[in-house]
Amino acid sequence: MRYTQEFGKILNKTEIAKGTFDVILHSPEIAKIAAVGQFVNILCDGFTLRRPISLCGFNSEKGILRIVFEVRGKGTEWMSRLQVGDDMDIIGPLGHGFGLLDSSKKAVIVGGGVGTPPLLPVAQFYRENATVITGFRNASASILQDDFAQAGTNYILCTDDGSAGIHGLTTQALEQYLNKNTCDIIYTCGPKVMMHGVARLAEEHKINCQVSMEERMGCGVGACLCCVCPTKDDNGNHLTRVCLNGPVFMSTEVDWDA
Amino acid sequence: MRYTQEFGKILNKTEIAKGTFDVILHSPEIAKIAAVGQFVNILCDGFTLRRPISLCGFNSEKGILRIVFEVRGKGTEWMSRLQVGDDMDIIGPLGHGFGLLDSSKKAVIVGGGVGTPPLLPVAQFYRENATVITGFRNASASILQDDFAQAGTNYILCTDDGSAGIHGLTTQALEQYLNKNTCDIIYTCGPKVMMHGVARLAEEHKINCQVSMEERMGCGVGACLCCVCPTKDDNGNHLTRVCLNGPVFMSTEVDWDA
Amino acid sequence: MPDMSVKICGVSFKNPVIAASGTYGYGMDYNEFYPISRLGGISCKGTTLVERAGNPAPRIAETPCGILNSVGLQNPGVGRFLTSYLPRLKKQNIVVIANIAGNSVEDYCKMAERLKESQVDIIELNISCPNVKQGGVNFGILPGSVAEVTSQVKKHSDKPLMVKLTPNVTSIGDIAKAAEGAGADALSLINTLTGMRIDIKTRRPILRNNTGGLSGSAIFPVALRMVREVYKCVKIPVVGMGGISSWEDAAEMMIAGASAVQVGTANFRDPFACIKIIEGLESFADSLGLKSIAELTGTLNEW
Amino acid sequence: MPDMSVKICGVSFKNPVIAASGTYGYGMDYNEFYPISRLGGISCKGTTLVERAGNPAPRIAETPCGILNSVGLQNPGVGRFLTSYLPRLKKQNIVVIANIAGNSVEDYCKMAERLKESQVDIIELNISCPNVKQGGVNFGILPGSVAEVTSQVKKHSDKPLMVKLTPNVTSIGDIAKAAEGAGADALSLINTLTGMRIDIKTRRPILRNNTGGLSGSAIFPVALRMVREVYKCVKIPVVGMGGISSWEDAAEMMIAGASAVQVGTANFRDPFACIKIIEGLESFADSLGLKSIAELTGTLNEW
Ligand SMILES: Cc1cc2nc3c(=O)[nH]c(=O)nc-3n(C[C@H](O)[C@H](O)[C@H](O)COP(=O)(O)OP(=O)(O)OC[C@H]3O[C@@H](n4cnc5c(N)ncnc54)[C@H](O)[C@@H]3O)c2cc1C
Ligand SMILES: Cc1cc2nc3c(=O)[nH]c(=O)nc-3n(C[C@H](O)[C@H](O)[C@H](O)COP(=O)(O)OP(=O)(O)OC[C@H]3O[C@@H](n4cnc5c(N)ncnc54)[C@H](O)[C@@H]3O)c2cc1C
Ligand SMILES: Cc1cc2nc3c(=O)[nH]c(=O)nc-3n(C[C@H](O)[C@H](O)[C@H](O)COP(=O)(O)O)c2cc1C
Ligand SMILES: Cc1cc2nc3c(=O)[nH]c(=O)nc-3n(C[C@H](O)[C@H](O)[C@H](O)COP(=O)(O)O)c2cc1C
Ligand code: FES
Ligand code: FES
Repeated sequence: MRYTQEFGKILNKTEIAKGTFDVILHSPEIAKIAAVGQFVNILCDGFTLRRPISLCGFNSEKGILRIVFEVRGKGTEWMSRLQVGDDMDIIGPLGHGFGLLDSSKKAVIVGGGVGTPPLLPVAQFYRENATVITGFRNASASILQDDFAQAGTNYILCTDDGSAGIHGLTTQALEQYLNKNTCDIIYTCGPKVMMHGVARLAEEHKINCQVSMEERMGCGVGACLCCVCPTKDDNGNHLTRVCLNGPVFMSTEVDWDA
Repeated sequence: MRYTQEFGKILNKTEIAKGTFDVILHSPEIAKIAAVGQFVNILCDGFTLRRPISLCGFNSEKGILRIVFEVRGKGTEWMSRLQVGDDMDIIGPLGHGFGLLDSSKKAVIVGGGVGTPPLLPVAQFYRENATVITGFRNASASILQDDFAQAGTNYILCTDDGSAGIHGLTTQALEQYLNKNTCDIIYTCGPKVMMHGVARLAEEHKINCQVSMEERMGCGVGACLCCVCPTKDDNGNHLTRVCLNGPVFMSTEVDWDA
Repeated sequence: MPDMSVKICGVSFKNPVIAASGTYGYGMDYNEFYPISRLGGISCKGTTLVERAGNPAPRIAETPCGILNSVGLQNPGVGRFLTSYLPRLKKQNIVVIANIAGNSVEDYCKMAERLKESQVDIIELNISCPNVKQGGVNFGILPGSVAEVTSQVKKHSDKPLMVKLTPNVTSIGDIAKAAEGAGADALSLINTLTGMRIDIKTRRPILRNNTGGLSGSAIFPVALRMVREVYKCVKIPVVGMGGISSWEDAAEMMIAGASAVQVGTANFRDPFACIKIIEGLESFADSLGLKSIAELTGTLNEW
Repeated sequence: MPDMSVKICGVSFKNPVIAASGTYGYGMDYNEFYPISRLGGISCKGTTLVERAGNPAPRIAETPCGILNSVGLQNPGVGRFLTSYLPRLKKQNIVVIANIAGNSVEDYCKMAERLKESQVDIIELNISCPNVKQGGVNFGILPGSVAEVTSQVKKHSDKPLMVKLTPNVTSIGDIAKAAEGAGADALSLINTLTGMRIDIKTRRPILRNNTGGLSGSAIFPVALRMVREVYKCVKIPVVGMGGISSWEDAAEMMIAGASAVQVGTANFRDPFACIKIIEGLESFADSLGLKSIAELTGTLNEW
């Protein structure tokens, strides 16, 4: 049994930026077998579909999961109203997460907005060998910078309006970085245009790149074929399930132009 | 504007019998114009239709309403989970309530189960001139007896299993009462078979009788014609709206055999 | 602020929100919540030549995100409609749509005659009521009979004619084209989808009529698709309804092709639903910088 | 405890709860939650002669109490179904229904030929998929074409044939009778109702395919009514589906006339939905003192 349905009790909840919540759940069964880059599917009262949210952290010994989500619509709004002590009905761990090299390798991690949370465990794995480039609308929307610092990473903050860190896009920062440095692998999660830009740069510099894709989901476990993403390989083009075969893909697998 | 929509804050909530709740709401606009025998229509989260619940009491000066309801299905179950401090979205006051004579007249009041609450204000009006006969499944299901006592009424409790008061039906108690006493008016609310029985006895004894009918409702204000009850008058048979023309009808108006 | 008025077959509505037939009576009940003159219009309870008692209760059952009703056209008949209800309603300064039903083409024509020179602004031909045995929905399911009743009523009427379509058909587009071809001035849709609920304790249908019409947000996606389909195959204006309960729903409906919307079941949950929808549409149009709400109609950009 | 098994066109099911086609893949995904051998059966994802890519994403949108999907029959083709998926599934000791779709009568017949002598227990003829351009639902909307494809497939098949009906028709009874007359051994219904949702910010349909099929509890009352209607006009067994999400819904469906039920969308919300429905039905049958769950079928007492 690879999947578990569990009522995760909320142990802690913090609004880390306006409309963005950092939640710690007691969810021992899922935490036991979770892997970096996987996600859980959360039941919201009154809705037919669960909401997929990435794991921003997990501790199998303590039996806890950490998720960070932004209120985008009615489901996440409902989630944001839950309180410490309430249960979240979740299923997980879902999907195929990030592949990790040896932690002595150099990794560059590029996150955009609320795509950043699943990258934190990756950064925590590579620690001082990780360079983390994250981008947000503005200073007050930026999240997880303390976590990246604590993990000992080299981190670069970008904002669209220059209100904190570098005034500009993560892809620009990445380009500058790659012009002066090299690395063994790139990880990215965020808006599709950003990830596409990162993928292009990775390809130019011949660096392996893993991207975490988003798609609207039905079952979350591979059964309904609702969540496909266009991919390609030697056998041609495919529509591949994000929930089962992803969310993490090699950037070269994704058919960005489809 | 005869109707108001109001968020009534719950000031107090007591489980007065297993699954039966006594709730006090701060609802000044509705309380201001409420009349005995009227009801409110309560919004339950996640449901299309509001739930009609009778006023068990109101105080226009204090701006409060009292309702007593039993958990019957999913909507009342939801209502039962609300806590002191929560708001109830209610519309009211709805319907055409009980007609009251001079309070020096003799009234007999017959309530069955959770049909009893709307009769309390009637009893409080007639006080020592009221004889209240109420019936419940058993002792632990019986409600409002203290209120009837406090109102100074002569009250008779019946239970189906004899675990409190008289072992038997309210209609039997009423029959015995009417064989020895007389009264100016009878009021009744409860299961339809019981009300029909009361109506028959009233007719035999040539006493005016008011009955409070129940029917599944849509709008609650007379617009949709969903809540009809078969009635008759000199012009023939009709299907009459319970929400607007009722819930209180003269027992002789109701076409009991339809 | 944007111009909220819309014009449908020559009739001006203050705004595109109309109370749906059968859910709003003859208007005066909701006038006890707010002045109904704030609405774009009201479609009155389906009215027949002679008084009808309707079906026995229970007439309503709740379903997931919806309701079933089997009222079955209880109404006082066109005579009392004209003498008691219409004058009171017209005093409220509101566009009045008379929703008419019948058992035969002749009935419909006689109804139309009776409404001639009345204060009614538009006739809505209800050939789609699922809750009456004879006539009603039967006219609405075949293009031929839709055309027949539409063209006959047209001949006997001096009012703009809006034909109300049932969703219980294989091809709503064919029905719409038949009504348009026969002279309909506008179309309104959808009426209810036929459904059922059962009480598992008694093993009886909850509705005394066994089946009833499904309305409410559950049917919104079906209504939206049908409005779009009809909009694409006729030139006359389309009034969209079915499950609209928020201004966002109303906006979707207009973007799909509706010139105006009707709101029914949502009134039961929130008696102020129509008012909130009008206000929401107004700020939405404003935020888009539209001069007129009518600019929204049919602006869907299909993939 | 009551006997939970049911027999449909000669095939025995452990219990009357079947996972609905397209929502449960080829079974192995949910086998990661619980042993799928606990189910009565599984109807596999709609399968075609050759592999199909399906429609582009987004393929799913949420609606009030339901969802729209426009997957469009993505599947590996009957060849890989037979070599890789079916053997793995059959190892789970479960009744397997092959849901087949095609662009032409010939396609359907070839599919049936390919499934001959396979381990498939029943063929479910999907003539009701709304998400493919050619074929698919077109076969399902006219009694004539339903009869044609049914009788042809019957000739090319050695399996019991269950015909799956679309609800997007004027008279489901006529379609059901056509299928029965042409030799169908059982009927299953309903497939999805065609619907649409629009993103009002972009003014584009949410689904990349513009429209999709509505499923989930929103459609339950329509499904129940249609199952009842069909049950009353055919003699072959009816498998009911559409919005079943609790054992109470399943019980309503059986009381209305279904010999078994399929559960689709409910699995998304609660992966254990089927298991809970089986357990709920069992205690319900027990509380009624039934010897067999099959005694529930068709016991509705209409008014
Ligand atoms: C694998 C994966 C991991 C994710 N991880 C995170 C995370 O860690 N933090 C976070 O804030 N967000 C994350 N998201 C996005 C998150 O799932 C959506 O923001 C959320 O589903 C929106 O739901 P809603 O009810 O608030 O929005 P609504 O727009 O009301 O939702 C309507 C429907 O669309 C779906 N939907 C809407 N937006 C998205 C989207 N961007 N992706 C997928 N489905 C969507 C909803 O799930 C729902 O079914 C992730 C998405 C995926 C696919
Ligand atoms: C005028 C009036 C006054 C009432 N006063 C009281 C009261 O003071 N206290 C009290 O406990 N109950 C009262 N009732 C009954 C109460 O409305 C129902 O018990 C309640 O609606 C059940 O809702 P539910 O969601 O729990 O049940 P469900 O069975 O889940 O409800 C499904 C639908 O059926 C309707 N329904 C179910 N039972 C009834 C019923 N008996 N009458 C009307 N509609 C029903 C519900 O409103 C809902 O629309 C009154 C009913 C009416 C008509
Ligand atoms: C209780 C009720 C009564 C109705 N009566 C009529 C009617 O008399 N004539 C008519 O054309 N439609 C009638 N309808 C259908 C509505 O006008 C509308 O088409 C349908 O309910 C869908 O819209 P909604 O989901 O906004 O309610 C009735 C609907 C309800 C709920
Ligand atoms: C994502 C999805 C895919 C589906 N694919 C198929 C299919 O391939 N073949 C088919 O016959 N029905 C298909 N259906 C329809 C279901 O089998 C079922 O008829 C419908 O969803 C109603 O049941 P439900 O409300 O329980 O989901 C699909 C439904 C969904 C939601
Ligand atoms: S969401 Fe069902 S296959 Fe991915
Ligand atoms: S509930 Fe609408 S008329 Fe009574």
